[in-house]
Amino acid sequence: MTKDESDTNSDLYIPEPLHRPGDTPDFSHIHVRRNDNLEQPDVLVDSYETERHAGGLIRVMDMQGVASGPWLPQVTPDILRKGLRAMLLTRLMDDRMFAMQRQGKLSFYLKSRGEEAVSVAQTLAIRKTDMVFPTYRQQGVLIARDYPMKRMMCQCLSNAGDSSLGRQMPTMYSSREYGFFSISGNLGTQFIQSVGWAMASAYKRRDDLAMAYIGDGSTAEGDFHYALNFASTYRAPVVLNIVNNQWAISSFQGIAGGQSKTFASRGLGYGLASLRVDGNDFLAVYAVTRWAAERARRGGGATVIEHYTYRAEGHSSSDDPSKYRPNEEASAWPYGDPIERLKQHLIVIGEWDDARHNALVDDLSTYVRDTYKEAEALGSIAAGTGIDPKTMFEGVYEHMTPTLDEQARVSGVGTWRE
Amino acid sequence: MTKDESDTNSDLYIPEPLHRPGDTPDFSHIHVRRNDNLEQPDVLVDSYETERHAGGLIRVMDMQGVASGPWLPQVTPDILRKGLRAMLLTRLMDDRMFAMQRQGKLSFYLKSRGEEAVSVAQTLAIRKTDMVFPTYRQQGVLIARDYPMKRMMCQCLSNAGDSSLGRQMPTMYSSREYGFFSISGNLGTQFIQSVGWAMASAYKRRDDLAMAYIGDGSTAEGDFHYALNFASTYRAPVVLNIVNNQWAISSFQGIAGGQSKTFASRGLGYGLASLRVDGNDFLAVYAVTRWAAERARRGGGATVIEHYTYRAEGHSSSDDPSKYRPNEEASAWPYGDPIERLKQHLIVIGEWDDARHNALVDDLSTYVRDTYKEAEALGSIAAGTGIDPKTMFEGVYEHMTPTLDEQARVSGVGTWRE
Amino acid sequence: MARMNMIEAIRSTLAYQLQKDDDVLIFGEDVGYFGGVFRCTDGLQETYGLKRCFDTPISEGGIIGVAIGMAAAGLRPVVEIQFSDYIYPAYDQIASEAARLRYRSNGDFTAPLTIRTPVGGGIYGGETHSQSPEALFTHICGIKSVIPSNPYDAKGLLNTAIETNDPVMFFEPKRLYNGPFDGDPDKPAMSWDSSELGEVPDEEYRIPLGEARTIREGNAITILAYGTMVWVAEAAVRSHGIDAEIIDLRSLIPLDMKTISASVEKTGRCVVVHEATRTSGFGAELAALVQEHCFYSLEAPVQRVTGWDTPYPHALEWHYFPGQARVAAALEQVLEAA
Amino acid sequence: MARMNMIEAIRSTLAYQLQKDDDVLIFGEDVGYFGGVFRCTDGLQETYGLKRCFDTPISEGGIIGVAIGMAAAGLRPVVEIQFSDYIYPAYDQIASEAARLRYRSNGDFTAPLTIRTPVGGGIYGGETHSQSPEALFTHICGIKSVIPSNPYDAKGLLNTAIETNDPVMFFEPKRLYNGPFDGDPDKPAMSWDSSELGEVPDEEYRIPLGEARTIREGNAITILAYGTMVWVAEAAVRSHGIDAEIIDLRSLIPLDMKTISASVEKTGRCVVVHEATRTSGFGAELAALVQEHCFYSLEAPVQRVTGWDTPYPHALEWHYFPGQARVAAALEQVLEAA
Ligand SMILES: Cc1ncc(C[n+]2csc(CCOP(=O)(O)OP(=O)(O)O)c2C)c(N)n1
Ligand SMILES: Cc1ncc(C[n+]2csc(CCOP(=O)(O)OP(=O)(O)O)c2C)c(N)n1
Ligand SMILES: [Mg+2]
Ligand SMILES: [Mg+2]
Repeated sequence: MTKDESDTNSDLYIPEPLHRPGDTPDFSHIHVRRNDNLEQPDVLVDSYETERHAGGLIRVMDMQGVASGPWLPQVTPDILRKGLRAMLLTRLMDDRMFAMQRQGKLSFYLKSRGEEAVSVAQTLAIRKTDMVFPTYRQQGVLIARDYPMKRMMCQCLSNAGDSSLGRQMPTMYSSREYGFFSISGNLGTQFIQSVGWAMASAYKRRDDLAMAYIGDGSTAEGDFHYALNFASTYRAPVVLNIVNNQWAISSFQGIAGGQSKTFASRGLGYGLASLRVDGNDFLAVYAVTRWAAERARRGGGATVIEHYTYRAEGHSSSDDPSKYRPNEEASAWPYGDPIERLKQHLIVIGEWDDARHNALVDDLSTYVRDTYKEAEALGSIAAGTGIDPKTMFEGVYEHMTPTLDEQARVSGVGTWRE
Repeated sequence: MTKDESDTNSDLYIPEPLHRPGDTPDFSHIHVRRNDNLEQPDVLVDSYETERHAGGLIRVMDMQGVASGPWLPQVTPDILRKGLRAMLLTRLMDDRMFAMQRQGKLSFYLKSRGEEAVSVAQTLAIRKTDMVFPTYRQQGVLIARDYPMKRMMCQCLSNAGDSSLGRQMPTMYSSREYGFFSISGNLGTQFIQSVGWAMASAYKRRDDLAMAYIGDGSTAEGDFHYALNFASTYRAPVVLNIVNNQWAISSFQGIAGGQSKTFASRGLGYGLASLRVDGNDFLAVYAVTRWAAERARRGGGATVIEHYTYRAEGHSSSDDPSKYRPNEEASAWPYGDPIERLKQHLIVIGEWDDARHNALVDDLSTYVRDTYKEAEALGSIAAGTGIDPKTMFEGVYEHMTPTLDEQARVSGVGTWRE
Repeated sequence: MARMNMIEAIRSTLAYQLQKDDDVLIFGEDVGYFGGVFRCTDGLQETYGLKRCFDTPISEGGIIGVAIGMAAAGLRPVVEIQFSDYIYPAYDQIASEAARLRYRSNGDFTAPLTIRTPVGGGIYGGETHSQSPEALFTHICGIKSVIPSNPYDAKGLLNTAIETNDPVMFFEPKRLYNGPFDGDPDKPAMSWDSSELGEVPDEEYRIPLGEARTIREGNAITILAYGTMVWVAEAAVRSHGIDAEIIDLRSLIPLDMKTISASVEKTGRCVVVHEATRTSGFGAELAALVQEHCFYSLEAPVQRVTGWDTPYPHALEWHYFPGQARVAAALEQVLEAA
Repeated sequence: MARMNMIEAIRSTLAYQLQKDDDVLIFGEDVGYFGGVFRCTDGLQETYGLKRCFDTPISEGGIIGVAIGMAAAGLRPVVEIQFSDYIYPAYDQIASEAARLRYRSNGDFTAPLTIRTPVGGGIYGGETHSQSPEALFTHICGIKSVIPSNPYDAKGLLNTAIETNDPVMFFEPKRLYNGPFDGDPDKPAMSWDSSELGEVPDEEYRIPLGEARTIREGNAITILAYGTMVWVAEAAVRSHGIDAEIIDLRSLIPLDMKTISASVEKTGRCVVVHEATRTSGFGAELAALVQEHCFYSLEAPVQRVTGWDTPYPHALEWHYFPGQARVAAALEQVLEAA
């Protein structure tokens, strides 16, 4: 049945990214506009009226830091400064921990450079009682919620200060107290779980919502579909965030996104309000999050938000991005850096200046360095974790089982029997 | 954190169908129009231009059998009569087999009443070399392709004439020769497999496409998402059909569909051309299928088609629909019956009449009855299948394994060793 | 004291749990208005309301994912997977998530959910309505696996499962729903009225997970079985007049190794019976454990009587099903071995 | 004859298959331009073109689903699941579809596909980069399971796997990619240059599935192992001067029961070693089979040395990993038993 080439249009198509190593990054097809003339609709609007918001790009700040437009949020300079501080702290901690990983103190590390606005602005726009279902790139949530940094570092060091007893890889935090769901190494799984949490919240007639994250690449998992579908069916109070940072390890977003226009537009087919936002624009992320949270709390159900951003560094400490994309791609990204842009905005509105900024960076650097020292004093994979091997057998079930007790005995760590 | 009821909008929402037993079915909210003014776009149109087609309803025939509009297909009366015959044969076989199930000759049966136009019109609109990935409700495909009915019946009887050796439940046909992929009892799985088949076809530069089916309820499985996503990414030559027959056993389509407008609109978010068609309108189904098939063959990639129809009987021989929906709902369905409508159309265009129709029905009834007798003569679950127990151990792998050989020996059916 | 079939025992237990605890929610495919394809939730929506017992999309992964989120939030979901053959799309959520949430978060989050699902063949369901996938769950630490063989145990075990703070797989042998089944498909169906174990007290009781039930005492040989096979073994033993001790495991994880060891040490012989495919079935673990624990008491190798290593066939299902004849043959072989 | 590490052996085999057969396609997450997170497909896209080796969405179910469709259409897909810990979303497609397509259609459709996936711990990967899920596949009839322990076997087995007309799980012990590993994480890493089994002939050869390799002959005890544990067992035996026969199974399904039985009948003692969680692991099947086949030769119970019934922990991974000391202790215990 195979025909001559001339006879058929049939051929297997494999999409490819714009740039590969050796290419000069060129994003000139992206027209950076102040905003796409996207009005801010009523929070209870029919989902189908968000179609233009799903296809366009909601922005508040221009590249000079001037904020305007229908999505300009009501937010005090104090909150913006808190956001700036949390973003800086996230980046400084990332840098420190990555360096420590290179020195062998940690087995692994994973940065969020370039994406700090997503986690930080969103956290400041919701309540502390809202439960976040993060991926491994939302460390900014914990920092914005003032989670003790030392505990984060101890988790990464897998040492005696790790409240999860070194059971998980570095960066896989968990804190019910801080509304931060235990991170799973399996991509996507938490997206549908967040819907269950939200349904429970609604069932209990609480006002708390769930805030879920997924990467552009991970939207291809079944859990993404389950989440959008169940959220739609049961009108769950959840915000479903897609962080489109253009890359999934070495795969560009077109591998998961295919021929679709935007990831946000996926939400429309499920009858969910869907917004696409400049993820490097702190104010815009803040604004859309407020909108989605209010919609959810007022019974309007779930919103899908695509954060259009760029993963400015390698996937993780195990990755070498120069193998699959030009090193210059990050700096060529037309939507700039979220920290620089918020700093610029604060300066433009007269609430910040370079001197204060530099002083803050110095302060935070010292804080990160000192905190790291304190954390490392409690042990590390390299120097010995100080974690009691007996704990390995605990917590598989609520109560110790005879089988595990016997295995612990064989392993030499003792028994729980009296 | 639980608040007073007055204080919150939060509550768990559970969707419910329009009618339950005891209700009088009322579909007056459905406005049956001749057509939704949906033009027939060029087959290579950008998928986003099918938005209105995904939200509307493509129709060709009105309820009096008069055909018109931009989707009016070029199709000879001979083909229409062939379609009418295949639909009738499908229905008559269904009725016969269901009755035989009730008599205990078959362990199970599953009818397609009300949905015959979907499988039959689509089959006539594609080529024999196109591979169909059916659900259990596309028996019309085999019939429209002139698969020997006796073989179908033998499959259902699990007897010596069953080419799959009684391994599968009744109605789970398989025929590579007739381009009919082995049906899986696991819902949804074949949807993504069809994309793989289509990719293989494209890779081999064949012109054959894949034709996949899924029920409205089953769209909630991950495989649905995988299929749309991979089809989009690799522009696979596949037609992805959603048969929205309003019910999934006892669950109405709103359980899988949630707040979304249409199932077809799901396709848009993936960048796939998406059409919604009156599934009881033979001509319309034929027309959209031609369009999608041509699009696929010309390199335009996949199309999602929602067939808007109604499951006119119970889910299967194991079901009792009067437990969850009014018995009168089927006859109240505003889009009528596909066989009646095509018959009417043929009469309107002067190519058919009642006498010929009745003669045909008589003929086909006799044929079905006689064929069934022939088939039953080869055995049945009730009377003994005549299937050699030794075959149970064969075909798990290409070659017999020592383990299975040993198990066969223990079971008493013998061994393959010399 | 009421005579109940297993469906009624399960349904009344679910009703009790709904009644007792607002945090118990029941959901799954067709479980709401319709009451489930096996009727186990019949009437619960009507009595307890739309929000307590409702239908879900056909999305096993979604069902379990949502249940995990709810459970972590403090609810106690009891979900139904319509046939265990359809649980695989949810396998990741069960094995990677529900089973490990407590461990990986050091108890910060837990997943107290119960997954009810019918198992086993004998209803001409073919390869996709007959499977017994328990071994795929016993290999996953962090989850418990329970399988009752009668209405009395079903109630006691289900109450415990729902109240347990760990995720529990609750396998329901569908061939036992309406009556005990001795493996002979040609005999008229029995009802639970005929069995003592069909007597289900009205008051609520719990059976701890990890305690086997000795169905029948004996000295010549120990039979380890669960679910439908308990009744097949019982009939084989009865009709062949074998002095066998039959242990109904009831709970596979945790496993009552004490009762098993004591019996095998007494009898010196052991046969394991299950319906699932043989290779890497739970029978393998049982055989391994028995020879580890009781090697010096064993007078013959532990034998397994199981489904074959083929998909569950439709027409030949009684050739696949490990019936009385096969059980008896194995017993005799092991009894004769020296 | 080239010295190769296991990555190179795999890559060169894939290259050969691409070269030889137009119907072979390779795909998976990050396998295209980048060449795979473990570099097993490095350079293949460049050499054989975009269509022969390409990236997929992060959708393990989609990857296998597509592969089944392609295989049924006549191609011979070789897919990579980045870590075996991530194979669960594809479990339904593997267990319900790939494994049963031939059977249910009576050979009308088949699914000749190969699923490559790294297994095992020892790289501080924590619970989601360390698992050994082979037992979840050995329980599924219709699919074969293969696991090489060295570059030579990797090539021979992978050639056979790809050319086999049944679906094959090809498990790659990631700890062995770059060199043999004896279980001691404190020793400097070894390279395959140091091992005879790192010698990989240039010509193409096939190793039949179902033939074990006796790594070391001995008379006192039989060790059944596969993957990384072959090397750990070997080191334990060497350092403790034990006269053990070590059998590297290489293929779990089909299993070389002949070689196993012959050895255990000779030695009278048997220890089974694997890295996976103990309960219902493949060791259970091995122990069950050995006592079934060799009961009267056995002088002591078959013992299992395995990962514990906990998730694979990050910080304590060397407490989880069944190292030399544990293997040696079990060997001594079994040798002393009478
Ligand atoms: C189920 C599953 N499959 C594969 C992986 C391996 N993996 C880890 S991160 C990653 C890329 C994720 O990309 P994306 O979702 O875009 O998130 P990002 O890293 O960009 O934040 C992959 C493939 C995994 N962790 N889980
Ligand atoms: C994975 C899986 N889950 C559940 C079932 C049980 N089941 C069989 S048919 C059916 C309803 C399917 O409804 P729909 O997809 O709308 O198809 P229809 O029957 O209406 O044609 C269900 C739930 C199954 N076969 N497979
Ligand atoms: Mg990404
Ligand atoms: Mg339906």
